[in-house]
Amino acid sequence: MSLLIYGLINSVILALYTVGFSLTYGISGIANFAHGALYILSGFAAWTFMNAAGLPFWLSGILAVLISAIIGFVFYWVLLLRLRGIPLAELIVTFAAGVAILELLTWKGFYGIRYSLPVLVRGGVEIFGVGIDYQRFIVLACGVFLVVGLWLFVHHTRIGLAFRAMAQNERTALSIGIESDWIGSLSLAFGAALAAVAAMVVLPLGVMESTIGYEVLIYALAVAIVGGLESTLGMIAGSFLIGYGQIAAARYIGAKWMIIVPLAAIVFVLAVRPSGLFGKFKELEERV
Amino acid sequence: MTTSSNEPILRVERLKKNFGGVLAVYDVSFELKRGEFLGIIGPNGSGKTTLVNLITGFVRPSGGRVLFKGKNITGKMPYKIADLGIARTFQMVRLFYNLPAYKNLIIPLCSSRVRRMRGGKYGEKDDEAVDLLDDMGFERDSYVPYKQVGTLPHGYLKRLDLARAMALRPELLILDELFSGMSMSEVASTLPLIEKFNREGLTIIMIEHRLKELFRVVDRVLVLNFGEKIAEGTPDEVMAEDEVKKAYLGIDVEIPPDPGTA
Amino acid sequence: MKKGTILFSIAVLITTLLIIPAGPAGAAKPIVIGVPTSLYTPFGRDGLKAVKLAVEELNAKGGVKVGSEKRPLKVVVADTRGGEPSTPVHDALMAYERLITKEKPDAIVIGAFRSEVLIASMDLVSKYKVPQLGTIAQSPGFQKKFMKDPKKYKYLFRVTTDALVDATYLNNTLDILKNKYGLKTAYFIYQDTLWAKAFSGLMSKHCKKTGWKQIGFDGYAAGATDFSPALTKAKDEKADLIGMVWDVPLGAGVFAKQYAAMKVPALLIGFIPPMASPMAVKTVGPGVEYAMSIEFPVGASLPLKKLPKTVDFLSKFKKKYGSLPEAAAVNSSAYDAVFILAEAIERAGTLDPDKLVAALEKTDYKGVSGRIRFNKQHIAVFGTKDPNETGVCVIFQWQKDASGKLRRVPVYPDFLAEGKIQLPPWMKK
Amino acid sequence: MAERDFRKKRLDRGIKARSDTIFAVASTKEILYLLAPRFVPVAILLLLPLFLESYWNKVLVYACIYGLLALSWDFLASCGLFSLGQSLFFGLGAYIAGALNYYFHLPTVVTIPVATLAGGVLCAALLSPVMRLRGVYFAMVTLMLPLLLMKVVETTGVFGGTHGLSSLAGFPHEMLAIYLAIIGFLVCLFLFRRIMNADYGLILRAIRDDDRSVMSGGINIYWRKSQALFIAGAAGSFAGALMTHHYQFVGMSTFALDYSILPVAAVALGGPGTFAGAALGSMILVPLSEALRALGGLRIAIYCGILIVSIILLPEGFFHYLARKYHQFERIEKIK
Repeated sequence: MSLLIYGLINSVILALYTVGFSLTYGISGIANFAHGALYILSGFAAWTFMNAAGLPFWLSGILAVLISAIIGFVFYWVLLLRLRGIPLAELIVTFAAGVAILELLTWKGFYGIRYSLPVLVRGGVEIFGVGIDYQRFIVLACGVFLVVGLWLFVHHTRIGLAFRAMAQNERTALSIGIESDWIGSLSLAFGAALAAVAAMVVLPLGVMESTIGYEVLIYALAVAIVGGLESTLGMIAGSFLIGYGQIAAARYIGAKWMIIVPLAAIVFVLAVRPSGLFGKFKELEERV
Repeated sequence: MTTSSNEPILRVERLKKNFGGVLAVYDVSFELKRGEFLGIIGPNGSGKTTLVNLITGFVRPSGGRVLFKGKNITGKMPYKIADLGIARTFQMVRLFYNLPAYKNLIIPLCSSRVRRMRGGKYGEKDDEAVDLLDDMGFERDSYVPYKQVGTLPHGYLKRLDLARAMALRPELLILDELFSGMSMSEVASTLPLIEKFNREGLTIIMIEHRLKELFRVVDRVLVLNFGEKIAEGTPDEVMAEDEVKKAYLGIDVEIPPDPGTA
Repeated sequence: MKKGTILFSIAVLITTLLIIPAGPAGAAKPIVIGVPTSLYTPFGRDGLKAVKLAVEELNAKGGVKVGSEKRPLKVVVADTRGGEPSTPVHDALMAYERLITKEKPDAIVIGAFRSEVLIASMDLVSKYKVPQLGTIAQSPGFQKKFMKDPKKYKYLFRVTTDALVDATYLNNTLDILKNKYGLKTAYFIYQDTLWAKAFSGLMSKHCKKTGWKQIGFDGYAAGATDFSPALTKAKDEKADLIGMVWDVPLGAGVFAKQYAAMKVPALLIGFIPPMASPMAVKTVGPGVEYAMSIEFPVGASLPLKKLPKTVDFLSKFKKKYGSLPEAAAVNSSAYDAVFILAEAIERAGTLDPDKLVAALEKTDYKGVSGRIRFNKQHIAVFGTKDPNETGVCVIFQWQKDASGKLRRVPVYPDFLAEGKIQLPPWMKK
Repeated sequence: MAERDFRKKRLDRGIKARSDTIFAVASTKEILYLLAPRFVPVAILLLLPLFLESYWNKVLVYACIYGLLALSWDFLASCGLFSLGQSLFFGLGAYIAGALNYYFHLPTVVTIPVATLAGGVLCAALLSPVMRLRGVYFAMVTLMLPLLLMKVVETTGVFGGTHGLSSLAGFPHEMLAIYLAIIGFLVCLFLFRRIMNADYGLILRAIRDDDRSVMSGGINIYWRKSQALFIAGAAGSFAGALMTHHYQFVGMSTFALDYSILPVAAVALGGPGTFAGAALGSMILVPLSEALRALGGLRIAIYCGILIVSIILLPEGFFHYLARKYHQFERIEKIK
């Protein structure tokens, strides 16, 4: 039972990690390798607002999300504008920017027990004999809310439709008056904001450390690759596969194998079925 | 123009391919005798290039078989198929634009097939490349073979692509719209060359929109429409069929090929 | 290299050589203490603060007497980045070597954070013959390697405890819990690094010997972020006690929070920095109550009424830096190390490494962490009996005082205890 | 307004025009023009260790090690395999050499060559399932593989686990290590350039540009790619093996990200595709990073900055810029 419940929670956490990355990639084809860095950066930003400026958590959280979005937006215009269409250069530049952020955080001494965000509601309940804290419920709710909200947003709002048009065919989108740079930078901003939202709900579960940034990136990549890089359904399936895989590995093989699961999944999926489980980019396989 | 042997060099059996539900090639079967010259025609999007890709291994079939010299080559890697002796040109030429023209031929000349056919060793590849180009009408004393591909006019590129295919010393040559984008005079000078190859025993499949030129040289024609074979026979026979007329009515215009389908 | 410009790179190389300052050469030549450590970790950061505090005190007294001349102390720092799990060891060693060759320290304190860096740096330190008083890494690999060639590695000392002593403290506490409080079932979790595994292994072995029922002994990767499998296991199989050894804040923090949230009815004991730190109440919340942790050695972050030196050190620390040290370990050792070094220098009367090592070997110093003497393996002797004989550690428990405020109460050993172990109400039988 | 009337004109120096295609070079000046760029840096690199103090010699070794990794990156990139995991090659070589020495007590003379070859083979074998991936996908696999191996070492505790293997055999003399690094680096540099200019390299480059066209030429591109992986892997493994014996230690941190990022940064700075750019880049970047050591962790952030700036603003690299200055002169002329 606890396997089921914690597998679910773990899966939702993974989905939260991924949702921003997946959104950005789905719209503009940018693999934002600074995703993990933005995630943890917003965590530290929120901490700073709380502890240096004395703001309440909810306000700091909103500010952190905004900051993350702005950084994502600026990333596009400063770093990526000249490199659009060269996926590899985009990847390297965002990755380098991410590493730079993480190393700067480390250098500034953001490490240690004191860096911890508060949970929204303390305590927990027991369900089917399994103890769960409220924060994990919030994570669950937030995960479901984000995925559903995202779907609604993309399918039923003007800007969401523009996103979809751009994702399907950039040139056509251009020709009907959707400006691709504008949408590209927005997609990055949204992705970064989602990373920050995930940080606000997931980080209170533990303490913060800049190396989490790498981990989040790995998880996001693993989920996205296993599910197929831009498909929402794939993302959900991917996070459940890896989420349950991890918990099962911890239960039956040994806890230390948890981190091996996503890494091995990435390598395995890319070697066997590069388009992922639900990927639309089938030509990756057609291609011989 | 057919030569003696009766055993088919290429046999295609009920070949199928669908791209995400869209049937590109459906149940196409045909045979090709050694030394035969086959033309494949059909309107745009009728699956001609896909058929070539299926035969040469660039696209994996969803069903059916391809036999080359009695050997099943279905789903084999393209280089394996090329190694067995099927060479092809591309509708959109795939050359290396930053290399001199003759260096483009180095690649097939380095293949294990060429080495095998030369008795286990490579020759002076550069000389051989220039010789080959000379045969294609690139005068060796001119600057043309040594110029960067990127600076050559389009007609030259097509011929260079042909030379590249011929460098492999193939037994079966597949020409995918070789003449598209060539000027009349270029076509006029290239066509005899291809006829000569065929006379010398090379089996050729030619996909073409220029029916007039095609019909002059081929032994047999295969007509595709919406991925299906709708007719097969000599040019006259084929053009007499109603379905062919229907398929071609008013569509026989040179439309530039869609990039990305090659 | 067609368009020859490697030349330029050489030019750059040479100019960078020239830019590097040639090291200070003052008149009253200070004694240079090198601190190569990972400033990334609280252990390294607070350790450095402790060292600076000690140096300040000594300098206020005019410095250290070398022969007839009084010389001030000076601290030079190199960040080895060794605490980050994925920093190349080579890079840490480069930082080490640069510190040694450029700053020419007369001695090194604190030293590496990660065991593998410590072990790899042993060759380096002995090559350059710089006496080193390590205060963080506790790997048993140190002794092993030391004993391979005691002559070569004689420059290396360790001022702090090792896992064996820490485990003895915990084992004794386990005995008390079993005999006096009737706890029976134990479950162990450790961070999957050698020293933590050795440490918790000692506890697990002890449990088996003394008749505990052990339901598990699980290693988690240092970066683990979900402990629900372990906690559920503990809960399902009704563990009375969870023993845990973990030094990386990340995992321990998640564990601490998750433990509190899942309401596992088991007493927590071990070495868990987020639970032991003075900031635990803020980080973990009220769930920290009843958690027990070891602090090694004494004085790292918890002022003990029965050891005035710890109160003294920590109040100075708090005065200078505004708060108590973050990590409940090894800070007092770093502080002591400087004094031990100073004393040895005065006794040796010279900074010659070999003579200094000989003097260090004869160290007998009563410091914050107890009485420090070195054994044959150059490790400070720690024990459980008497702070006037050996160095000591302490085990404390988070308890509510009369006003309902959570504070850390030393509970073991008896000569340091200020209170009794309390069982949580849900565990009272 | 002035800008519109004038333009910058670049002209080849006469000496280049003459010496580029005519191989019978006329004067000593022309011979010098051709040879100096090759020999002067080599000579300086070979003489440098004699004048440097021990620490900077270590830096030089480091520069050569990273240089080797950068060369190996550039070699792979030349055939279309963009790797983000040079540390895989480095770590494999390091562990093979370390394990051979630790468990079987083989001397350095054996371990380094064996590690070089076996490392190359192992790299090719490990990456061969993903050879068909290109671009971003290949980059992601190579990024993850060393991390995976690192975690496997950590989890299973093989090869000393987190503690690594220490007290390995060192080099009898410091200079030996230094010269081994320098010579390995130079050999690699010139060998790679030679390979790439030969027909063999032509095919590799062609694979990068258009693999389907190469396949239609009857070339087994996967076999060629595995050969390239072997060559690049061997160069990286050699670097790893050398480092292992130089520091007498090998641990899981040999798979660290630093060994993957720095070579890419070096190539980006120096300019890809020429090998000389990669070499130049690492010779600039590594000493620079040592000079910045006082900044601690900030250094990595600075590399990343350099990497970003050079990709965005200097896409062709520093080497091309210098080469242009050497071969061409510029003048401003009025537009008629």
